[in-house]
Amino acid sequence: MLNVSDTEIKEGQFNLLLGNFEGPIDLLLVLARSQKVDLSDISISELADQYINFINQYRNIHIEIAADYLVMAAWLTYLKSRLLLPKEEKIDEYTADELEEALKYQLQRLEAFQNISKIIYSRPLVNRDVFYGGSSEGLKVKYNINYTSNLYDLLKSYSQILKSNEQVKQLTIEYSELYSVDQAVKRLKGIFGNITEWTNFLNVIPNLIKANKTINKSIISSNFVASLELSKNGFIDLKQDESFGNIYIKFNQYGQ
Amino acid sequence: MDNKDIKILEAILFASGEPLDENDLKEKIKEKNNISKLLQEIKVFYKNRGINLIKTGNKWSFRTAEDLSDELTIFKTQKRKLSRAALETLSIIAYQQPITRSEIENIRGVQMGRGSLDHLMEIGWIRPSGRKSIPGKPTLWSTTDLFVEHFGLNSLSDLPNKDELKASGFLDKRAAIATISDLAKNDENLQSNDNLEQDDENNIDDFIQNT
Amino acid sequence: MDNKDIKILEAILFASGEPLDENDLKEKIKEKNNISKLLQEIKVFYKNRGINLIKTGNKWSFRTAEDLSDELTIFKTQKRKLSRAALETLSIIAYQQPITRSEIENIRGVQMGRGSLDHLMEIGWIRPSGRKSIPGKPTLWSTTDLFVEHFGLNSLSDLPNKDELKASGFLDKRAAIATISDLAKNDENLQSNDNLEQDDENNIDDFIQNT
Repeated sequence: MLNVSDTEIKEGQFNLLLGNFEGPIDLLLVLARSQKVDLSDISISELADQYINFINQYRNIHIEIAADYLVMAAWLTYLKSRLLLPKEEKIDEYTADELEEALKYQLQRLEAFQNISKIIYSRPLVNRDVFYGGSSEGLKVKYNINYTSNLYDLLKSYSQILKSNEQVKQLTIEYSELYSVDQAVKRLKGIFGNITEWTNFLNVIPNLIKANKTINKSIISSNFVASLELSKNGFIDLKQDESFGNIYIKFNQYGQ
Repeated sequence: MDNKDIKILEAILFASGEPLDENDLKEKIKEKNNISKLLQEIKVFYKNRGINLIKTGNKWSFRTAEDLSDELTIFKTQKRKLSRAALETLSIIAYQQPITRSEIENIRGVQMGRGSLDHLMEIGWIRPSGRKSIPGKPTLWSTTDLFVEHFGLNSLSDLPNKDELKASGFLDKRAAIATISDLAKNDENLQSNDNLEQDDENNIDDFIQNT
Repeated sequence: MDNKDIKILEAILFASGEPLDENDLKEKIKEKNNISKLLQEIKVFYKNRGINLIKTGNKWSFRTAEDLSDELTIFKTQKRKLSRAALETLSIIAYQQPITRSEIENIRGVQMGRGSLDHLMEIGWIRPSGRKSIPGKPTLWSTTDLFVEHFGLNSLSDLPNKDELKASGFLDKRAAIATISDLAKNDENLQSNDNLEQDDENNIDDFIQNT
């Protein structure tokens, strides 16, 4: 039904394409089928490449990709690297083989249910394929009133009440003490001269006002965004030696 | 019986529920010249059954056998939906029971039409359940077992809470147009909150409805 | 055919136009103990006709024959098609019931599209059926009698390919790639390790508990 061919990708409809999938696993399944082997025999490593290529190409055209697709890409990269490693000691609670197996199971199970849903929907459905009929003419009929309001109606009704009670009557936007990116850019530009050696990013941001975690978070995140912005413009260099490790920052003297 | 034309004629006469012109029936089958012969065959086949094929004028229809009409009364249910006002009242009672009338009015932001509660009580879905110990001792209202049964719940605690309503899509703001018509409905509702019952003008399509 | 009971059953089933409970049918005939046998006889009699007698759950009804679907499109009242998401969700619920929303999401590997569950419930094919006794007590979802009737099933055990799915282990509620979401969660934890603890401001606004 869904056919991801190269031509489709090269032509402009590509940016609508991700909308055709019901999530990352669904996309993976379609890609897996293109390997044209039994799902239990697919090459997960090849599949990982296919998926990551697809996402990368997609990203070139259409920037916003739902987070779950990206998480999957990251996970597949991780799985692939684990699969490439010689079978050594358990690094994690799962072995690479177990993860591969789990992914295959997930794909097969989803495929099974997708097939089932087609089978079910092709059954003779009332008012589509088969019909009730008849006429009570000629027989004595007595009517009893039956209230057909069902649970759906009840919940819908209650939800309406909840919604209308939540409707904001008047919107006041409060003054925010959050630290803005603009502020951070200005501030970082002001202290460039002092950062000639690699310095821990956390040491160049203003003292955290410990009383309010939200404001602290905003200071850290706006400074981080600001440093990305500045490094993109060539003012500073950033580095991180390992995942989740410390971030270091340095003034780039050759920058503008 | 292998005659597809006969099957088609039977099905169409059955599903339509009203007398159909022989010429119209002809259009539906392959051996168009056979139409009279085929209808005659069907008529004979059903002669002694509980359903007979009858010709009146140039029209054909299935109807129940005449000799049964005297002794047979069938009960049909007339389907009716609760009015929006009654449904809102019921849902508030279901979620917030036991609750007084004025508390319900408070939540709905509108005075309760006369007989709203009586009507729900008549159907058997709510019952008075004691009085609130505040001045005036107003009656408290709760739902009944019949309510739980009618709405297909195992128990009251099956009612989804707010987060679950949200997760299941009930609290979604859908298309802007839907929202606008919802608002319009609100207005309508304010104007006619005394109108308890409303006939089957629900929007759920026939696919769902006709069964 | 001289059996009056059969005539009565045929007439009632024909005239009612909707599925009738076997117990209610019993009330109308003389030889009440024969009811199953009689219905079976009628079923056989109509087996190859344009109208068939069908049993779904404990209810009987006349319906047009399945193989005439193409000839009867004039009667078609189903206006909207179900989305693929809704259809997949429905099948998962049908085969795995009772099942929670997050278990469904786990199988589909995606957060529930908005409107899926409420849409299926609006049609009347699924219903909440109790809560799972795990933390959070999430709602369990099951299919309804209307689902069984609409899809022409004798009962839920009649679902196609059920044994096959079971044998393949696909009916186990195994969180296959819980590992993926576990990883994602780990990442979150690592990122927020730098002594910025998250505020435990959970949005639980559980209406039922408040009342």
